[in-house]
Amino acid sequence: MTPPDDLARAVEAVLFAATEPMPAEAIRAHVGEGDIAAVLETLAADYAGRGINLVERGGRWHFQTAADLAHLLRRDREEARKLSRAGIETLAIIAYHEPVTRAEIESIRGVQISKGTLDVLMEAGWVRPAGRREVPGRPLMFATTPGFLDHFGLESRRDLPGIDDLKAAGLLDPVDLAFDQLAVEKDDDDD
Amino acid sequence: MTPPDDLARAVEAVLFAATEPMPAEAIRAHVGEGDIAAVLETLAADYAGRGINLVERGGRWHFQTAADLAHLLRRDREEARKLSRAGIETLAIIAYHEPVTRAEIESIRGVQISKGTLDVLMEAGWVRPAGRREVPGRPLMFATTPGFLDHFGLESRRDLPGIDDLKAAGLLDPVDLAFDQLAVEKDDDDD
Amino acid sequence: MTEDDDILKLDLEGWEGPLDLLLALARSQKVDLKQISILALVEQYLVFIEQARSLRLELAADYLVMAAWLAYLKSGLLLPRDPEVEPSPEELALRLQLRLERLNAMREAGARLMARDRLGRDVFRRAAPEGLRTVRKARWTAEIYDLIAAYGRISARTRPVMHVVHDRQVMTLEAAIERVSALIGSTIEWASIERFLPDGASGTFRKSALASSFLAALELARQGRVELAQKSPFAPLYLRASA
Repeated sequence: MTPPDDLARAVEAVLFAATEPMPAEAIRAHVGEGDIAAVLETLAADYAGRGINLVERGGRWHFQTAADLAHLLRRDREEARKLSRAGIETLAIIAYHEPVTRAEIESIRGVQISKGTLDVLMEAGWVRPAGRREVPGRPLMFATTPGFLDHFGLESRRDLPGIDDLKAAGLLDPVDLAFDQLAVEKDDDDD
Repeated sequence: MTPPDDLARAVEAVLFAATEPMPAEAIRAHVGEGDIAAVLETLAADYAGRGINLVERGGRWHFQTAADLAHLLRRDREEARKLSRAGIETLAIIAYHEPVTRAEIESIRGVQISKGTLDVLMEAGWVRPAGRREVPGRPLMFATTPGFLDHFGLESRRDLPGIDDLKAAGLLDPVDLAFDQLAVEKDDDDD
Repeated sequence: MTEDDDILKLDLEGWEGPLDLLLALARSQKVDLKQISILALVEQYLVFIEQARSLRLELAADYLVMAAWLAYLKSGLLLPRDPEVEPSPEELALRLQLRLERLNAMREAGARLMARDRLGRDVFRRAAPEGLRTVRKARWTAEIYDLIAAYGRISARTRPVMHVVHDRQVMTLEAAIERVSALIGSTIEWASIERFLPDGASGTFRKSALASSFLAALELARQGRVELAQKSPFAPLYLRASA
């Protein structure tokens, strides 16, 4: 990068502080006489390899951040969030019964699902739309994704424990059912 | 000017795109690991002779136009609203004495501060309330902000013009303390 | 009258209080504030106030208070020392000089501050920065156990439930009445209720038999077929056939 002369410094400063891209004449109005065109070319070459570039668009010049660094200007911050109870139950029904329509999910769950619940599951990348059921109204069906298997460490859906396994593990114990029911209803209100 | 490496380019781009001065930690959040401090120093040196400078104010970094080019840029720009004499003196007292109470400001100026004076300084973003002095009445104290350092081009309060001389001359000490000091010296002379 | 005095007079409105005026007068002495003659300063101030009055300019009260205090200081400095008076006039004069120094220091600091290269006046930030954005994204998590347990919960909730009661050995009240009636017929002496229980009865069946036999005894007593005796609460219960 060449050390800038007074004119180059002036052009640099004017373009930096400008609210919008400037044609050479407008720059001249600020910095006075001189070979503005040559200075602009030199500056553009000086900045070419840097994080800031001097570019021309339709006769107007402006500084911008280098295009290949645009991703740095947007910082994604991931925050781990636990799935709600409505979410995990809906996901379980889809996993065990797929492909399954929303109405079927609700009938199995015995509780309506709010709009956001399926959105969250799709945002998480675990559930996808899977065609339409050929019945009146042609409702959308849902199924799990490969991402779902990944996240839960499953080779395939067949690895999900069956009803008998659940019973053996005491997961079908009717104790606390009434309490569960209350909790589910409350959970759905929160969605 | 050294050809920038990837990290320098990234830091350059992020600072260039930022709407606010950025501390090194915030820059790191965008560009990832690396010796950000060293890169900032190198960039600041690289830009020192140019029309754009990289400067640090109160631990935060930003690009700005070189001060000697102000005359080229000032056109079409409204002059910053002029601060009253009371405003300037009050600001100086807060900056050189902070944190300082209203009563202390008034005792130095020998006159009450009108209601609007502190409001104007706070509205400009240069002065902020800074806790209460633990004396009877618990009066509010005032101090300067990072925005104050930004605006007046100070890296830190240590850069306040002449602050070291004023301190050495005891001119930042209250009158009572200075008086006692003189009395002691006088006694010593008499011995 | 010097030119300075004229300016001061015309600018009366602009003073930021008496200390400010004193400082302006002090600086007109054109010496370092440390070397200033307080006596001369007092004189200047009093003359200034006198002039303002003669011009019928309205003076705020604090200017007059300062004038009174300076007049007192002046007389103290001029008259012979009175060692009883504390603080001494010299001390007061020194304090005044220290205050003027401090105000002057801050006034000069303020001027130097204002003369710096100021953002938006002398130096400029980029007018149209692209801006930085932080996009918050939720990373949803759930454990396989949560999934399976959830399905178990749903299944349990929606499965038809059949209630089965365990087969238990009990003695019904009817059976007890029959048994106690049969046995009491041949018992003339008092006999404890335990004697009426089936031989070898144990565990929950014995408890059931005891409870039912007790109720049976009460029922038979009501019918007048049995007499009951008990010494005190929880003492053994005795039965015999009615006479």
